[in-house]
Amino acid sequence: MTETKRITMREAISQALWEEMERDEKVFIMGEEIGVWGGTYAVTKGFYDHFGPKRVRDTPIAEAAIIGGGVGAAMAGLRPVAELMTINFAFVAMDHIVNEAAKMRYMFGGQMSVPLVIRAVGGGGRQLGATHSQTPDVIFAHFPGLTVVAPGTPYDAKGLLKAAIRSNDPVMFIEHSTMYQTRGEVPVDEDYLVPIGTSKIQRPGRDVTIVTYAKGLDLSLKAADQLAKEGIEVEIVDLRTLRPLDMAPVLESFKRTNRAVVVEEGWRSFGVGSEVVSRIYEEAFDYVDAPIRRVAQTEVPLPYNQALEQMALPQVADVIAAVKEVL
Amino acid sequence: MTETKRITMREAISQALWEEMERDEKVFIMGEEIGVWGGTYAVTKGFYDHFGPKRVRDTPIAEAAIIGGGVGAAMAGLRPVAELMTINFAFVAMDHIVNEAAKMRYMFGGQMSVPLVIRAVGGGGRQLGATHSQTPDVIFAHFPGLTVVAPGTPYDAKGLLKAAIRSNDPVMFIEHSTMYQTRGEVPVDEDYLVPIGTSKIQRPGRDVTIVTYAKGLDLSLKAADQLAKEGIEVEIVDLRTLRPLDMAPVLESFKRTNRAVVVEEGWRSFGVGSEVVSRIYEEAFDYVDAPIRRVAQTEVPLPYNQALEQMALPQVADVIAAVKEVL
Amino acid sequence: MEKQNHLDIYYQMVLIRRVEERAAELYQQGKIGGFLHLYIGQEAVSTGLVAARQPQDRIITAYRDHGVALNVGMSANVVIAELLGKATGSSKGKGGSMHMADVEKNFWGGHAIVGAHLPIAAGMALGDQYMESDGATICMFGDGATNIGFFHEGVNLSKVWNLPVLWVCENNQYGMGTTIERASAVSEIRQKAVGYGIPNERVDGMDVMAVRQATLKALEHIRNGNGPYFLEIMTYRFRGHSMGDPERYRESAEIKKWQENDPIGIYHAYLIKEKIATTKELDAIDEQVVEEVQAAVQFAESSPDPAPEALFEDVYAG
Amino acid sequence: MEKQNHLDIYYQMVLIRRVEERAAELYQQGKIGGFLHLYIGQEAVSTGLVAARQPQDRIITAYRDHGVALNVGMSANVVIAELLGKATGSSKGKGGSMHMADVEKNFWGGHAIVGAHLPIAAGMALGDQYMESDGATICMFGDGATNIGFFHEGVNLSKVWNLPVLWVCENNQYGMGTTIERASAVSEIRQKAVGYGIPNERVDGMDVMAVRQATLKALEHIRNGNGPYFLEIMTYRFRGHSMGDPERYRESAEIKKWQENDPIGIYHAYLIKEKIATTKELDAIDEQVVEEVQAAVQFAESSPDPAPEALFEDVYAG
Ligand SMILES: Cc1ncc(C[n+]2csc(CCOP(=O)(O)OP(=O)(O)O)c2C)c(N)n1
Ligand SMILES: Cc1ncc(C[n+]2csc(CCOP(=O)(O)OP(=O)(O)O)c2C)c(N)n1
Ligand SMILES: [Mg+2]
Ligand SMILES: [Mg+2]
Repeated sequence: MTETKRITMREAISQALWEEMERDEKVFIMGEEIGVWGGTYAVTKGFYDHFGPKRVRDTPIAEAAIIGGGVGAAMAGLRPVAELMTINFAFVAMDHIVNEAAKMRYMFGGQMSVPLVIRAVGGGGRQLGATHSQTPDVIFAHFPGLTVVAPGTPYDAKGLLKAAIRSNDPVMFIEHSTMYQTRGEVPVDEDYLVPIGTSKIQRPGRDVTIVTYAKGLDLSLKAADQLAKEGIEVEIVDLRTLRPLDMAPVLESFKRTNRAVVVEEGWRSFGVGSEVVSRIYEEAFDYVDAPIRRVAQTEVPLPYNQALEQMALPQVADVIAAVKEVL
Repeated sequence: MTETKRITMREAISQALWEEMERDEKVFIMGEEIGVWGGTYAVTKGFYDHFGPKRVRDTPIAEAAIIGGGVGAAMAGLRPVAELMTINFAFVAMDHIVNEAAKMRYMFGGQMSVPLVIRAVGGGGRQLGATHSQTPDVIFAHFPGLTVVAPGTPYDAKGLLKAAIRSNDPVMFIEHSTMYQTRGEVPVDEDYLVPIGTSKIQRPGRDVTIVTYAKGLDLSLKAADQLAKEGIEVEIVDLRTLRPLDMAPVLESFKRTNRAVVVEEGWRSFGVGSEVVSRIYEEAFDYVDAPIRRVAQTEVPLPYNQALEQMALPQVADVIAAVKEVL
Repeated sequence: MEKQNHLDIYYQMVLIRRVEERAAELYQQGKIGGFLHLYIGQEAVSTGLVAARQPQDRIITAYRDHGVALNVGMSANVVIAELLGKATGSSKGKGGSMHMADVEKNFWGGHAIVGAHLPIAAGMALGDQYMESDGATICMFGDGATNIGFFHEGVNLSKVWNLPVLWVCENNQYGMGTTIERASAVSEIRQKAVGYGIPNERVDGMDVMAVRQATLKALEHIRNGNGPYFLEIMTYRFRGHSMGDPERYRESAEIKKWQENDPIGIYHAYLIKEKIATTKELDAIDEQVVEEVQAAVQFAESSPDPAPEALFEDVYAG
Repeated sequence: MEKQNHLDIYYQMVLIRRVEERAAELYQQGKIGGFLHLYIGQEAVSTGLVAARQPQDRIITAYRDHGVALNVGMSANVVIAELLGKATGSSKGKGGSMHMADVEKNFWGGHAIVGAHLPIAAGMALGDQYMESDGATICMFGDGATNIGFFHEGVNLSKVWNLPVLWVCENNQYGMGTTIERASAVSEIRQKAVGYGIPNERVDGMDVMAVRQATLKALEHIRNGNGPYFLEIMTYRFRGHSMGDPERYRESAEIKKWQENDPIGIYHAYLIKEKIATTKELDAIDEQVVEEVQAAVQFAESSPDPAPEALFEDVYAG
C-alpha cells in the first residue's frame, strides 16, 4: 500500500511546487508577491529563501507580462509556473492565455510548445466584492489548446499540479480560496502524479450521481453525508479537469443511478453544468429517469454584504434539495 | 403596414449608427480605423466627413483604452459606441468588459450607469488564422451585468443596435464578418426598435425546432430550404440575444415539435448550445421525443488552410444531418 | 485661504485617521469582511487634492479610498455603514471598503482592479471635454499601478486627445510588498510622464499645503486647455497593505522614521506656527471627530442589512 | 564585412521584394486567402537586423513577417507554400502569411495580435538569461504597437529584470491608416524608451548598413550584460497596410517621395559606388532570384493540401 500523510490543500500545492522545483532546474515560479511576501495565500512561503530570486520571481503588477513572459520562457525551454494572484486578474492577461498560450503550437504547425502552468486562485465567499470573487472557470475551458484543471482534494491538487508542471502544454490550474485548509491523505512518494483529463468517483453511491468539481465537491460531500442519514446514497463524480473533459466515469455512474445533479460554484448560465448536462443527455439519453438538475451561483455580480453573498452562492442545502428533486 | 426596404446587414448597422447619431448628440463612435479609413468593414464609411472628428474618433491600438474610455465616457453621461475591430481583440479589453462595464452599476449600489455599446465583429471562414477567426460569444454571455446581442438578419441588426444604443446598460453587440452582405427587409421608420432579450421564430415549421443565432441562422435557413424539398419542415428560433436569454419562444416551439437541434458557429464544448439544451430538458422534459443535437465548431484553433478551416466550421450539411438524426 | 478652510482640512485629515482606526478595530472584531486597505499616513494626499478641486472636478481612485470618500464630504455614517455592509452604506452594502463612491459629490469610486480605472478616468475626461464643461478629472493610483498596461493606454490616450485629466501617482513606495525598484524600470515615477510628453511634478505628500498648491497649479494648466498633467506625490502608508499583511518586506525602523513625518502632525504644527489656529481650537476638532466617529459606528451598527431582494437590484438599469 | 556578406544582403532584399510581388499576384488570383501584409519598402530593416545577429540570437516579429522569414534562411519554397496553405509550408499550412516561423533558425514567428509578442519576447530573453546563454532576443514591432499595454508591460519587465532583449520599433509612420501623431503621445518613438531608462537610438531604416551597424552596437551592449536596448528604425511601407487597403489616409505624392528612397536601390548604388560589386554581379543575383521565386511558386502550387487528419494534429503536445 502506498504510504500517505494527512495534509492541507495549501501544503499539497506547496509540496508539488517545491518537489518539482527540486527535481527540475527548469521549473521556476513567477508572480505578484510570491517571493519576499511568501504568497498572499502563503502557498510559496519559504520558497524565496530556499530557491533564491532567480527561481522565485516577484513581478510587477502586470498580468500580461506575467503570462506573456511565462509563454515566452516556456517557448524558450523553461517550465514556468506563473501565478495570477487571483483568477479575476486573468482577464487582464486574457489574450495571452487564450490566444497565445492556447494556440501557439497549432498555429505554427507544431514547431513550438508552451509548457506553462498558470496558477490562479478563484472563488467567492470571502466578501471581496464583485470583481474579486469570481469562479469563471468555464470560460477558460471553452478554448481548445488550453488544459484546465481544478482539483477538489489535496490528493488531486498535488498529483495534478505535478502532472501539469511536467506537461508540455499550457495548463490553467485553478485553486479555490476557501479550500486551502481542506485536509486529506496524500501519498508521500514524490513521483506520484494524477493524470490530467480524468474524472474520478470521490464517493460511491447508488441513488443519484452528483457531478461536480472544486468547491462544488466540498458542498457535495457535505450534502452526501446529510443525505446518507436519510438513507439516500449519492455517488459523487469529480471532474477534476474541465478540458479535456472526461465524461466516461460520469456516464458509467449515471447509467447505474439514472439520476443526476450537477454542482458548481460559478454562475449557472453557460456554466460547466450546461455542458455536463448536455453530454449526459447526448450520450445516455435512454438511461434518464428524471430531469437533471443544476446547482450553481445566482446570476448577479457578487455583493460585499455577507448575507447577500451567501444567498447568491450555492449552498449544501441547495445540493440536498436538488438531489431530492431528481429522486 | 410598415414600409420596408431591402438592404444589407452592413447598411442596416450603418444606418442604425447614423440615425442614432443624428437623433442624439451624446451618441458618438470610437475605435480603430473607424474614421479616416471608414471602418475595416466599411460600416462607418462617410461618418468622419459627416460627423467630424469629435464624434467619429479614431483611437490608438489600445483596446483597454477603447473599452475603458468608453466605460468612463458612458459613466459621464455620453452614449459611446466603442468598436473592437474584431471580437478577438476583446480579450485585450476583457477586464473592462466583464469586470468594469458589467459590474459598475451593481457594485456601487446603482449610483452609476454604463450606457456603452461595444461593437465587435467575429466569426470564422475567412482564413484569418487561429487568433483572428473566433466566435467566442458564449464567454461574454456568462457574465451577469452584461447584455450580449448577436443578430442574424438586417432587420434585427438595425433594430437591436438602435435599442442597444438607447439602453442604459452595457451591451456587447456581435456582428459576423461573413454576413455583411446578407440582405433583408428593414422598416424605414427611424424609431423602430427590436427589444433586446427576445428570441424570435424566423421560419415556422412543424417537424423539428432549430435553435440558433447569427451565422447559425444563415446555415439553418439554408438547411431548412433543402429539408423542405424533402418534406421536412423545420421551425427556426433565433435567439438574437444571448444574455438575457429568452427561452419562451424556444420552449413554445419545442413543445409542438418535441425535437430540437441547436446550431452555432462557436466551439461545441461549453458553448451556447450547452445552455440551450440544458434549459430545454429542464423546462420541457416531458416533451422530449429524441435526444437534442448540437451542431457547432470542431474543437481546434481554426487553421489558415481553407479546406481545413471549412472542415472545422459547421456546415449546412451538418445541420441537415443533425435534423435527420433527431427525426 | 480662509481660516475655516484650514480648519476644515485639519478636520478631514483627523476624521480619516479616526475612522480608519475604528475600522481596523471593527475588522479585528470580525464586523468588517473582505479586504480593508487603510490610508493612514497618506491623508495629506487626498485631502490636498480635494481641497484644490472645484465642484465640477471629478475624482476617482483605487481601493484605498476611505480618504477621498471623507474628503469629498461623504459622512462617516455612510462610510462606516458601507464597511459593515449595511443597507445604509454608500453603495448599499454591496461595495464594501474598496467601493466607496458618491456620484452626487463627483466622487466616482474606489476601484479594485489595479490600474483599470485609468482608462475609465480618461473616458470621463473625454465626457467633460465633449460636453464642453470646464471640469477636470483627478485620477489617483499607486506606484505599483504604473507598471500595468492600463496605465500606459490611459495616459497615452489622454495626451493624444488632450484630455482634461490630472494623473496623480500616490507614491507610497510599495505595491504590496514590492518596492518600486523591484517593479518599475524607473524609480522616479514622474519620469514615466516624460515618455508621454506630459508636464509633471514631484510633490511632498506629507505636506497637505504642498499637495494643494501643486494641484491648483496643475488644474489651472488643465483648465486652460493644455491637456493632461502628472503629479507624483511622495507618501508612505503607516499600516500594512491591507489587514493581515505580515509586513516581511520592510523594517520597522523605516516605518518609524516616516511616522515622525506624520501629515497630521506636520499640519498641526504649521497651523500653530503660522498662528492660523490655536491648540484649543484644534483640540476641539479632535474631540468633535471622536464623537462623530462614535456616532457613526453606532449608526452603522444599528443599521439594517440589505433586504434579500437587494441581491437582484441594480444588475441592470433596465 | 566580406564581399560575400554584402552580396548575400543584396540577395535577401531582392528575394523579399520578388517573393512579395509574386505573393500580391497570387493573392489577386485568389490563391492566397486571409490577410497579406507586404513588407515592400521595409526590406532593409529586417535584413540589417538579421545580418547583425549571431545564431544564438532569437528573432520574433509581428504579422508583417515575410522579410524576417527569408532573411533567416527559410526557403522561398516553404514561405510561398505557407502562403498557399500547403502541407509543405513552414507551419504546415495552418499559419498562413501572418504566422511564418522556423524555430531551428531561431525565428520565433510572426504574431498577429498587435503587441502581444512583446511580453513573449521578454520571456524568451528571460529563458536565455536563466540558462546563461549569451543569446539576445530581437523583438520587432510597429509604431502603432507602442500604444498598447503589452508594449508597456513587456518593455518595463525587460528593464526591471535586465533582460537581453533588443526592442526594435519599425516606424513606418502608420498603424494601418493612423499616423503616429493621431495615436501616440510622442511622435519620436524612441522617447518612449526614456520612460523606461533604456538606451535608445533612431536609425535610418532605408539604409541596410546603418541598420546593421546600429544592431551590432545594440547587441554588444546587451551581450555585455547591460540589459535591454531600444532602436527606432525609420522606414516606410510602399504598399497598403494589407491587400485591399483603400489608402485614403495618405497622398500618393508621399508614397512617391519615399519610393525614391528605395532601400534596394540605395544599397545597389552603395555596392557599386564602393566598388564592392559590379552591376553584372548584381544583375546575376536579380536573375537568380527571379528563377528561385518562379521555382518556389511551382513547388508551392504543386504541393499537396494538408491531409484532413492534420486538422486535429498539434492542438496539444500530448
Ligand atoms: C490587476 C490586478 N492585479 C493585482 C491586484 C492585487 N493587488 C491589489 S493592490 C496591489 C498593490 C498595488 O500597489 P500600488 O498601486 O502601489 O497601490 P498601494 O496599495 O500602494 O496604494 C495588488 C498587487 C489587483 N487588485 N489587480
Ligand atoms: C490587439 C490588436 N488590435 C488590433 C489589431 C488590428 N491591426 C492589425 S495590424 C494593425 C496596425 C499596426 O500598426 P503598426 O504596429 O504600426 O505596424 P505596421 O502594420 O505598420 O507594420 C492593427 C490595428 C490587431 N491585430 N491586434
Ligand atoms: Mg504603492
Ligand atoms: Mg506602422
